[in-house]
Amino acid sequence: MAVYKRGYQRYEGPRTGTWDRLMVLPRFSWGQLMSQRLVIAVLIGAAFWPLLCGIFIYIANHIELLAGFGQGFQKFLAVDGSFFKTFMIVQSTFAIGLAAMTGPGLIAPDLTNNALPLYFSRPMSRWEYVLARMIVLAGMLSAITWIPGLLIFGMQVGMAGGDWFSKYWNLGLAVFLGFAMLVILASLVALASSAWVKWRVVAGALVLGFFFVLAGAAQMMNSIFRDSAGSLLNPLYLLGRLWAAMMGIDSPDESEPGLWACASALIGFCALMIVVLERKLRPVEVVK
Amino acid sequence: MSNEIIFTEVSKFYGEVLGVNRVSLRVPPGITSLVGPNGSGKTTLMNLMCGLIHADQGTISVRGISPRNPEQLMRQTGYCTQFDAAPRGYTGYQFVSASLLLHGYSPAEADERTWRAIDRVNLREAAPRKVAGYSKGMRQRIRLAQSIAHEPDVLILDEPLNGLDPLVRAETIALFREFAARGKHVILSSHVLQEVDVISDQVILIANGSIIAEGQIHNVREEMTEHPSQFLIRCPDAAKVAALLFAEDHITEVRLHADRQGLLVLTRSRERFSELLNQIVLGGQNIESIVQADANVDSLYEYLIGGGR
Amino acid sequence: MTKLWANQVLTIARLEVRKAFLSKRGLWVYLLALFPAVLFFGHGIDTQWKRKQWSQQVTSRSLVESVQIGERAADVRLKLGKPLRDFEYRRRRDGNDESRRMMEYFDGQRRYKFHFVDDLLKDKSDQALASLEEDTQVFSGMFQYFYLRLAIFFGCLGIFMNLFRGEMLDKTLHFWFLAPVRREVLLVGKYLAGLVASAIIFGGGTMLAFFAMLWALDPADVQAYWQGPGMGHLFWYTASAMLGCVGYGSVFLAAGLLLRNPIVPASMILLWESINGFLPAILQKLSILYYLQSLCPLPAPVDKNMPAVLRLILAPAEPAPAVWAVLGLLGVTALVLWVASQAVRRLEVNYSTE
Amino acid sequence: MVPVLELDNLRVQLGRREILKGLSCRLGVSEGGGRAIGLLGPNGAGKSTLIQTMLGFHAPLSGTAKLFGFDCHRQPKEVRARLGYMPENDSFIANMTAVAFLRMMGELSGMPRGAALEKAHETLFHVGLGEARYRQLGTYSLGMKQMAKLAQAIIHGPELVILDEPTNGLDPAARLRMLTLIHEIKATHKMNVLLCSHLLHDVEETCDEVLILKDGRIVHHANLEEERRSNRRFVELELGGVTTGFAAALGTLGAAGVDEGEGRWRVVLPADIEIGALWRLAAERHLQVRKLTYRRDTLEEIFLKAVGHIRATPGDATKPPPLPVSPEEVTHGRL
Repeated sequence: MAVYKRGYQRYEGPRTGTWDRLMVLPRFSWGQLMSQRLVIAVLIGAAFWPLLCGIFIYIANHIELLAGFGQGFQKFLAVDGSFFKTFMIVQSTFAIGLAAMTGPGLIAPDLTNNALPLYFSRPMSRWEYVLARMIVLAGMLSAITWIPGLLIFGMQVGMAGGDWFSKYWNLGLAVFLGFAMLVILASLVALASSAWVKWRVVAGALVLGFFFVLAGAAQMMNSIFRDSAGSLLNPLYLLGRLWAAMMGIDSPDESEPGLWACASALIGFCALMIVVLERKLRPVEVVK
Repeated sequence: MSNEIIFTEVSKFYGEVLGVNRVSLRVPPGITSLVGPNGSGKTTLMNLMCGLIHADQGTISVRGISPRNPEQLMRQTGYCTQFDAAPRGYTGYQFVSASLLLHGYSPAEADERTWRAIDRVNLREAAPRKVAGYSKGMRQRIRLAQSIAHEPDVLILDEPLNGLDPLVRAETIALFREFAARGKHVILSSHVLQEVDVISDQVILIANGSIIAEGQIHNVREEMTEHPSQFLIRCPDAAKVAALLFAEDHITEVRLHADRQGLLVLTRSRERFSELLNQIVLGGQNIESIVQADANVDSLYEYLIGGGR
Repeated sequence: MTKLWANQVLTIARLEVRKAFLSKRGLWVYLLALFPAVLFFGHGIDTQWKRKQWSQQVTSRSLVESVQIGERAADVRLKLGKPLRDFEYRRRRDGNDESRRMMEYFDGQRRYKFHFVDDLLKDKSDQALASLEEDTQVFSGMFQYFYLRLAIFFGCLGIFMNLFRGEMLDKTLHFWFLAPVRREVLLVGKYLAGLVASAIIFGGGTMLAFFAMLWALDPADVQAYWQGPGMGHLFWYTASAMLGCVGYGSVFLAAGLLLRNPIVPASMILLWESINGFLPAILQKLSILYYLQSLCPLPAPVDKNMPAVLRLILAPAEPAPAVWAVLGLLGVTALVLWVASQAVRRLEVNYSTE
Repeated sequence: MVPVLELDNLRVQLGRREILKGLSCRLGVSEGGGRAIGLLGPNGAGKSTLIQTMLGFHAPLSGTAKLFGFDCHRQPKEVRARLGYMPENDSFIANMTAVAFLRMMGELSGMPRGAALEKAHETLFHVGLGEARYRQLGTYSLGMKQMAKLAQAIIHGPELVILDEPTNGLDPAARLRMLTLIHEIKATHKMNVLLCSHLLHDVEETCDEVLILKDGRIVHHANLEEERRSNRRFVELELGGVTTGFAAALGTLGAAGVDEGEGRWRVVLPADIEIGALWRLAAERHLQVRKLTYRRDTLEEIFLKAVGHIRATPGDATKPPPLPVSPEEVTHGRL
């Protein structure tokens, strides 16, 4: 009878490449996030509005169902730029809510119990860590933004046929790019606020603050200066302007800030978030 | 005004978690060590003594003053806690002088006392730096300075030697001895048992929230008769010596060391065992070394708390 | 005995005030408090710069008012001469492209804007370059909507929550509990520190904003304003800001002692006070904001982009007389502080993880 | 043979203060098998800073630090792929179970998913967390968290395991388990160990060589076997019974003895006297011999000499020992 001394053996096997290692954190975080009831609730909640729009598109493409209604109603049914813009605006509030709820929960546990040295004593740079966390958030947010967006766009193209597509093909691109901008900005804000404020709950409030309090401050600036330069501080306004431009919807009157100003303000916000992450995400707190 | 610290039937639960359960103690002045595994209730007892937490039932009196009255209690008590943090942004100097100002000392006297306390733990050059930048050992020492700055009669220290390197540890022990010599209470918790054995006048063994043994190490040992004393002998011809030992009735167990050069002997009476050894040596056997394996607190701890051999 | 307590309260207050004022973490409170002052100051500079620029090209008022809707852009330009700003752009409005043009003129006091669509004057608008009456309205709106609800609310939340809850999370509360100080004395000392810090920051912020509003206006109007209601306005604005700190301060101090999570009480109070206007009268009296707003000299202008349907059911209760407002506030504060003192006596140092 | 760690005039500055002021040494040169290096020094000597510089957390002001020949600052990925790090303070993820935590850490170190899962269980059994491996780390006691930290440092079988104060704050039972584990890592699993601790007793039990730092400089680098010259002539004795006149009796044998109180004696035997003579002396005076051992320079004495607080370790002097080393002596020397 052979007695095996099977205890701990040193691991000598092959090592995985950088890309596989990068996907480790997302895999574990998604698993954890999906187990939270609140996250599932928000995801389901965020599915209603695309569903509604889908039904709207279905009706818009089958006019005969509405024989009884008058001509006026017909015009209201047009599936065009402004339809997709309203769709994106409503979905973005869900996206921001989800980012505020799940984003801080990603970095805060690593900061409160000082787990960063464990990550950075492994062959993983700080930016790979941030990228991995971004992938987690981007994955979650895309599930409720450009994925349903492209779905209903595809549905509309399927039903309305080739000529609609040739006229409005830029809407599909606008939905994808527009939401991509929102997802990147929301992820950066969520990660930066949880790196800045170690408490998860306050970081969530900070994310909501960033989007809504800034809007209030911008509006106040406009009323005091009696012009509209203040809107450059309002992230949702900036996104709205870029979406509208991409979709070819009417641009506002002359006193609103130009398109390039809006784009550069957005890039400014993203740069600010990256600077906060660079300063705050250190394996060891160096006290001067 | 009695000068003892008295616990009567004190118990404390954090919700469901057991802190201490029905503890009754009388602690005379001098150095007392609270020894027990992590989570046995050492810190709970100390927090109860200083009023940081309140007992669910039972009464506590520290030299006649109840912990519910921090104004008088903390004038005569200093507590060097296990908590690492100083208030945000404080430097070492501010950490000590702020608490002295709260005592009502004039700024001049507070300053003079602060520097005296800081010199006691020789942190003079680190005093102007922020406590947040201190290493673990230096934080330990600045906390010690804060707890002795107002010359308390009762000094309570939670794992004071944890994180200190040898030279600072020796100084700290000397400080405790000096306090105890002046008739004050020094109550410290620790599980670096080599020190506790050397410095404490009496020991309180605590496990799972209740007191197991209390008193002088040696007489606690005497009171526990059921565990025999244990000796480790090194001798060239172990087998022969073992045979000689078995002849005596007070020897309960002898175990041969792997290298056949050593014996582990359990005996019920230390005196008769020593005399026996003398005869064996006079009889021509050469015994190179003999060490009592369980005199210090380590083994006491093992017996009482570790479940014994 | 009370002399010792007083001494201890002052010592605690001095220690904590230094921390409240200088702590890096408290920086955003300054930002909140000084944001309106900075804006008004900027506005002042902007108007002065514009007045200097535009006064080189003054066209007489009668001439400007003689322009009628429908005139061609070239004719207007011929009549009025070179405009301050002549700006052409294209606008797409429901499908078709329009060429737009905008011209601005200045008559020394007011600025006139002419909007041309396809070269025909579509509409005229004019605005005073700087008018005290308008600015005071904007100030009152800013004070009641931004300052009371957001700045003072979140500022006090940050400062007063930090006094106990912050110390618990930093694991430093034991430093205070191990000092020979009664718990109530500690509470009063810390509350005083929070009060001094927030009152100075927000009272000062209000005054700064008030002066920043006035400095660029035309001196004669300002002088008349000072003779008239000016001084009273300044006093009541500052008083309501400071009383706001007193009220909100005590509420958040108590919340910091009783609850683990500061965001829950904050969002509840914020929600309660934002729907305040729509509640029945007696319920409206149950909020600190109501007393503060009734102290403000000018009623706040209703938010212009609030949807019409909401504006219908907005029924702000009749503001309470100033004396009642102050007494009501101090009464609420005393009650809340008493509850806090009971809580601080029972407070235990237990830094277990959240 | 490539040394485990090679420092070449390494200087590191944190904020305005220069912590490491030019360290040069070669550590852990060994033919095969694991080598345990002890890193010692008084508080604030720069131990943790040195470890963090090796991990690439701080950029050196000048000079280089090489691990297995790789530069810690310029090639952090290669260096970190070869080491496991157990930080000093509490460091865990509260809402993860031990198995999930270890699996993630293993995969982050480059192990494929299947292997990481196997090793996670294997390592947890090895460190004694077998039955608690499905519980969340937030519910672990201090000792169990230290074991979990050690587990994540060895799961991917690194060539060097860096342990920063592994036994700090552990009660005796947990400390014993930790020391046996460290010994096993070096001996059976052939992994090098860098142990940074201020508990000299632990370093003495596990390390082959010791590097002593003080104020950012290397004051001593020693191979423990050589340093600890067991001086056959130096004996420690504890007697029961009346010991008056025992010193004089020792004098007759030509041995010098010092009474340390409570029956504890320190004796230096002249070359020709055997240990048996002491027994006979004690037996004649009906004294009980409670303790009789050869006295070695404990690491504490080596440490105190290295940091310059005592002139020489007792074992050093060939002449009879100067006043024996006792806490009082150290204190006076210090103040």
